[in-house]
Amino acid sequence: MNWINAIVQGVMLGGLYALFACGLSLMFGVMRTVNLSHGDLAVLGAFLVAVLAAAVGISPFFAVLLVLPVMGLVGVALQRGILSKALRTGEMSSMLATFGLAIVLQNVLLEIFSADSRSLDVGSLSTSGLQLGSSVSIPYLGLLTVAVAVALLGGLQLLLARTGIGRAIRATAADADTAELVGIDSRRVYAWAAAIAVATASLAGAFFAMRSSFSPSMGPTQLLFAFEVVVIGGLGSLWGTLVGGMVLGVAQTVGAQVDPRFSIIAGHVVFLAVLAFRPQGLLGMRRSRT
Amino acid sequence: MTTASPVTTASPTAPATAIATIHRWTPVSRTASGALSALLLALAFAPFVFTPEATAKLTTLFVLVIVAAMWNALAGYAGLVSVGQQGFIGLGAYGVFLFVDRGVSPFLAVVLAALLAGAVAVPTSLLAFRLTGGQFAIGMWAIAEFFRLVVVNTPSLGGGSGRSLTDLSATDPAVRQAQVYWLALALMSVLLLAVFVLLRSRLGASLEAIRDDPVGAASVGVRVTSAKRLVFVLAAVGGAAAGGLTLASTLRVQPDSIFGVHWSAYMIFMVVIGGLGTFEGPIIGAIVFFLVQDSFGDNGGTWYLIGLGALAIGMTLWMPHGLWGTVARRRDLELLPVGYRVKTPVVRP
Amino acid sequence: GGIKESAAQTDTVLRIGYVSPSTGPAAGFGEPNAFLMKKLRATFKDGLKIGGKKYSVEIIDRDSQSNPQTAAQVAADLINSEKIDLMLVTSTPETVNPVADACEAAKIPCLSTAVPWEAWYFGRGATPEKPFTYTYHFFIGVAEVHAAYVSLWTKGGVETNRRVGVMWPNDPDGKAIRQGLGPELKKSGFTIVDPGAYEDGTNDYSAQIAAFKKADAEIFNTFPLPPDFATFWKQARQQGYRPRIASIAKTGLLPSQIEALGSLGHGLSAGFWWSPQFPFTSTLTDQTARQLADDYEKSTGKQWNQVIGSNMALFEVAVHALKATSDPKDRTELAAALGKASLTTVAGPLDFTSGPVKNVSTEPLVMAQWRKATGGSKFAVEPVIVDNGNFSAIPLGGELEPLR
Amino acid sequence: MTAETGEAAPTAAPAPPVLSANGIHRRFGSLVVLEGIDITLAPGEALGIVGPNGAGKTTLLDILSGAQSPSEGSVTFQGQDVTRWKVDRRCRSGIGRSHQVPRPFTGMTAYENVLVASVQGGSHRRRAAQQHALGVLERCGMLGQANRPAAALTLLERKRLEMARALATDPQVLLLDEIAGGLTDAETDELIATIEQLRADGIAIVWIEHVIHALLRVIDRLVCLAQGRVLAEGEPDAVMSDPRVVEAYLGSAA
Amino acid sequence: MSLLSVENLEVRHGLLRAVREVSFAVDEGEVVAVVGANGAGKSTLMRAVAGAHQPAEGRIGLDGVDVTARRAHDRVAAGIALVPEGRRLFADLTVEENLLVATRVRRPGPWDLAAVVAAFPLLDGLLKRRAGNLSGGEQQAVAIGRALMTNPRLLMLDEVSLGLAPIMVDTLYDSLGTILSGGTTVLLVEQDLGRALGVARRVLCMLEGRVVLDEPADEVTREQVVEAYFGLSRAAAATVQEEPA
Ligand SMILES: Nc1ncnc2c1ncn2[C@@H]1O[C@H](COP(=O)(O)OP(=O)(O)OP(=O)(O)O)[C@@H](O)[C@H]1O
Ligand SMILES: Nc1ncnc2c1ncn2[C@@H]1O[C@H](COP(=O)(O)OP(=O)(O)OP(=O)(O)O)[C@@H](O)[C@H]1O
Ligand SMILES: [Mg+2]
Ligand SMILES: [Mg+2]
Repeated sequence: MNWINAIVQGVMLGGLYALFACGLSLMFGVMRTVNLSHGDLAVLGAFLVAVLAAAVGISPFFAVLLVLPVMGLVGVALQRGILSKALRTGEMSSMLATFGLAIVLQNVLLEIFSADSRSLDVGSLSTSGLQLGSSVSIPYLGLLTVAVAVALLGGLQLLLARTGIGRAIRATAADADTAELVGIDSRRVYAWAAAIAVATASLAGAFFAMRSSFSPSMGPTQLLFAFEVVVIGGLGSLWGTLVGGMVLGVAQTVGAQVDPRFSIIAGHVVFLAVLAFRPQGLLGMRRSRT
Repeated sequence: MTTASPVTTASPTAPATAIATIHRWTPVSRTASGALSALLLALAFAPFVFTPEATAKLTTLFVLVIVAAMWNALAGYAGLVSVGQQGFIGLGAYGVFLFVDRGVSPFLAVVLAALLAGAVAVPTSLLAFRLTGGQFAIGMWAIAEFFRLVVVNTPSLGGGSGRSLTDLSATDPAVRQAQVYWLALALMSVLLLAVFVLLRSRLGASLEAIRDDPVGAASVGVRVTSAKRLVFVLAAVGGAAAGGLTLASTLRVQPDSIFGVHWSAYMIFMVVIGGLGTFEGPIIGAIVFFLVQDSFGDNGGTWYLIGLGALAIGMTLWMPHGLWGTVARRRDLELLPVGYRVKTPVVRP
Repeated sequence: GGIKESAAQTDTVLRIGYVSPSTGPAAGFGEPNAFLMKKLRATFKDGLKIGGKKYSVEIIDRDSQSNPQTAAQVAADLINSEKIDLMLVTSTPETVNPVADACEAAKIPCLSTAVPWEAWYFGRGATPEKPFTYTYHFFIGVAEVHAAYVSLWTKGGVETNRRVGVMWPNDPDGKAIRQGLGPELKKSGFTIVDPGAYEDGTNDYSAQIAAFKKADAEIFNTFPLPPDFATFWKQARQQGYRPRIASIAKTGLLPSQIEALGSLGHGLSAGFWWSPQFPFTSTLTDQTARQLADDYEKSTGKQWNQVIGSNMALFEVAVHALKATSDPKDRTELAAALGKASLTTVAGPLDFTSGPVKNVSTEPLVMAQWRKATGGSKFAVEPVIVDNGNFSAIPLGGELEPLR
Repeated sequence: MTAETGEAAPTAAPAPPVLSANGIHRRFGSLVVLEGIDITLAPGEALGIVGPNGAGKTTLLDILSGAQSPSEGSVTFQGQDVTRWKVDRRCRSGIGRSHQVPRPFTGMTAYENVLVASVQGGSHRRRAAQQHALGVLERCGMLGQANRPAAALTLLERKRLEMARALATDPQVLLLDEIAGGLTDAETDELIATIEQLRADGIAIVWIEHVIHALLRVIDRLVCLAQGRVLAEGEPDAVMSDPRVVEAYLGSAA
Repeated sequence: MSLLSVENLEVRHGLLRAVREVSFAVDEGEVVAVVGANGAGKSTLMRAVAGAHQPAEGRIGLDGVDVTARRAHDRVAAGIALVPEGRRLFADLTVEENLLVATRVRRPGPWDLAAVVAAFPLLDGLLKRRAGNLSGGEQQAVAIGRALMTNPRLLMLDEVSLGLAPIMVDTLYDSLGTILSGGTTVLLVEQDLGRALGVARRVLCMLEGRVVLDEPADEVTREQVVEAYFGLSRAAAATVQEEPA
């Protein structure tokens, strides 16, 4: 029975991980940009939500809706100001630049908000759930997270695979110059993708803040999980990212069920196992020619 | 294409010597490399001249140079960008205990631990090489985390609390400091030499080829995987040595920090500052980083870190080839040449 | 010539190095630093008279960034470049242990606090047979925690089944506690429900919660990092685990940490090694605990926290020892003086001669329960001392209230 | 196999083939790209391969060079079964190839590109290898570009570089994939001269080419692939005049 | 008035002046063949006109409107399309997606998926394939189709017949006829002089980045063009030495 609960909780946690990884998957998997500041952008989003909610005295959920567009603009700024330039000199530059940004963000937040960890109070929502029998209980917040994750990732997946905009994004990611030559405004496409990525990051940050708590130093810890999720799921497939999130989440909770100290290590082991047996990721496809 | 016509009928090698010659060493580079060797030699006497505090600082610098040079060999030449080298740094540090606990002298233990980490790198590569590009980079991070958690769950290594290297706290501080310094100097020199030799060897150019296009490289006969593995192992050994030295000078390791991803950050930072894919770059980058850290690193705090981050961003955006890379490009300069230049006699029509 | 020794200091300036985490995860502990530095520098402005000689005092404070490697680095720098005569270091093993190690190795006297002494002592590989010569430490230890818990859980007036669910992480504190406190609590007749050590930063605690529910542990105890506790506590509530008493350590220390939990924070009990109610006075500023706290709240606008007390005491002991020497710059003499120190600080009586082991003195500990702040206060929560079983000198503020 | 095998070209001497592909099949999932290809190459022989786009020529070359492994069938080199050998090993043992889509090492100069090949693929020691690389560069008319970063080369220069790199590994068998496309007549003449020179050095050649007039000036024997099968094989003119070849491949060029 | 006008154009790659002092004009519906040996600057010229490469000097006009400052995608919208040297397909997209992605600019015109497939029958079975897996010639066909999908007024083809089987080249030039009849203007790089002179109304011969010959196709002889090449190969000897190391 506890095992069932472990799996249920794992799925819930997986939803959150998937949400975290969503923006990363878009940038890393689709646009081939390694954004090491992803985690800290999420934290930034959480802080904005917290501040707004406190200042205006509205529920965090409304605050989130207001913050998303703002973070979208942050994403555009990030793309225009840093990534576009860095990308020209290759993956590594974008890694370093975003890493620099990560440090700056962390410490600016620390300067402003101190190191205290705080959380978004959504009242009973974060503490109530569906009791199934004695040991299985499904948290409402978890359900909500999973629902949002599925909707978001599913939506983006369809957008990428089916729509013209999606094609344009993938084309630009593959070869921006040539994309221009077939009439795509690569800058706008990149800006959009970055906006989506960063906005979803802050969304994840907000959910994380509701579920547990957040502090300026939290970013990197979650970043690695997010990356693992993307790789487990398979580069460039957002469905994969969703699956990857679930896999990692369940791995951690089930691992903890065996022995609490295995929780995180179990996650890494699963990740490494995927590397060993399916390097292209669960839903990723292998390329032969290029 | 007239240059071709006169020789198309001759045998390949003979006329080539006639029409062109290959240059690697230039007068500049000869003096430079001479000067460097001299400097290293001179540094050996530092403990007799400088105070322990100075040598302590230099030791830190050497460690930085080592990790930077290793990361550069890995990323800049073999194209293996990794954010997981801290994994080997950590193994190097903790490996020391494995030997010390068996009665080996701490200093020898540092060397052995480095080699041990190299051995671990071999199986690791089997797994890691299944990934490429950003995936490899992050994969290595996860692997490093895995190493960390293994250590954390090994009580004999002090678990999460870390461990102190008590064997050294007995010796007189000044003496110990000097010994650590010499070890650091020696290891740095050896490792730098190793990289230099590697890059000038027949493998050097092949590595760059692999970085640019593995498939193409294989199709001209390059043993791609084994070449990559060689560098990977070297980088592991180097990183581990740095870890061991860190332990020897701070006398205490704690998993979260010795396995901390900030190491990777520093490596990337130093290499990019100095100039990726150049032999000189990482050394310069390390010195810059060291100076920055030393000047306002002490009163540390948020602003120093913010400055560091901002600098990292600025460099990548406005000086992507790094300090050395930029200079070298301007003047086509190579102090320690690892490339080739062809000189053709000028024939004006 | 032979290897060069550090240039000895002959001048009349006493350099005191002070290392604490002002940034990074543990930065909360560093919050009072600015206030303390200002206060102390003012106190020392006319220097100290020692052995008939006048010394000016210079405090050089450094940030460990909550990172052991950085801590070790700044320590080396303070020792080598700043030529400090005495090292003071505080808050969390990550910061204190490496600094202490560096001092022991460099033969620099070092005094530290705000780390359970076992984590400091055994964590650094000392044994009663092989103690330290230059590093000294005062803080609570397992014994104090144990006594306080037993007293609160039995005499606190809340009936329980004496089953204690524990969440002790796999980190220095957690380890010290698991080895020390676990057996002790058993001896005192409590059943320990220990699902096992967990990694800091774990995001899901269903396994532990399930175990606690299964065993119906009415008492809960943990030594977590703040974010981890928030995750756990919310999940526990959501999955229907409600102990009658929840005593937390390491996280319940600072008001901000409790505020972060919102209403879920009310009713948690935690050990306090200092509070304005402590009936003691600072030997440096002659302020009572209450005055010190008010002073802090006035000048920073922030709510008082216990670190103020222990860090103030840190300097009190330092000055006491310095004054006890004939030549404060003689490292061996200063170290010895620390070992002999015995005085009553703002944090209470400290005595290094009668500590549980050499190099260590313990200090008083009482239990308080976090409550929603009452009308007057401009802060969200406030701790109310609900058990003084072991130090009746410290006045009670109220009765322990059960969580359900 | 097609009827043409009977009248194998006169140049296909009784000498044992240096390279041969036996019953090669290649599938990508459901897609069949090569369907039972048998090809032999006599020492010093020059074999041309033509065929419509997508016939499977490059795939066949990949299989001969080891870049791809066949779904069925085997490859023999100098009497040894090399089917399981990876591309680099085959290269070192004497099978050089050029890529239809050039793959220069963009971070290096043209010379360093060739040097890698001559050091790794070739049999020379250091100095010799360096000189050898120079000689090859020159042969391919790239000496002037020696110090240019490969990234800065034009498409044709890149193709020359491909060939130079293949040569630098001093192969016994040279596999070429579309190297004459887009050459001016003068440049074509140079290329032919170079290849004649190689033949004189006794190197056996497999050359895929759509620029037929160039191809016909060199080869002894011609194979025409279509839809993964050998459509026609034998004496070049005979193949060129084969109605099926005209219909499937040549069109008005016939 | 001429559709495309290039005035005193100079394009650099770093220090190297790949195109210098180039001026010419192309009228609506005209077919101009650009010839010149390897390295002459043909591709660079085309890329500059397409907006993929910013010129250092000079002016590019479309219908008299100065488009020099406009970005490539903008010029596509205005009706300039380039089939780049070396195909440059989006490897991970399917053939169909590669074609459809070019319809973002929504220029009205005869070319759509059906029309392109009709023009290149071999694409028929390949629409769902990953473009990166196609054969060289197949990719070439897709690249041309992709450019057509933008319904350009000025179509630039850089070494189009490269890697195409003779019979494919036939079909290509047939469909070129279709394109022309649709009033599209074509600028093409073609090394096969026979073909070039066959379709082109005018021939531009480039040499070391300069236009050294600009004549109506029916007025130049093969010999004159080859002569122009010779000019290059002599000069080449010199440039070889000038190469900055
Ligand atoms: N990795 C792959 N996955 C799927 N199909 C492939 C793959 N590689 C090749 N093909 C298909 O196999 C067929 C043959 O490809 P190949 O490159 O051998 O043709 P080719 O004869 O070289 O044509 P061209 O003359 O145009 O170069 C093509 O239809 C191509 O689409
Ligand atoms: N990216 C680049 N960087 C530096 N130089 C370049 C670059 N691309 C081309 N060049 C140089 O510019 C000159 C013109 O190149 P371009 O490709 O335009 O010639 P081309 O006429 O197209 O040659 P080809 O017929 O081989 O395609 C050549 O000398 C070439 O080496
Ligand atoms: Mg082909
Ligand atoms: Mg061109």
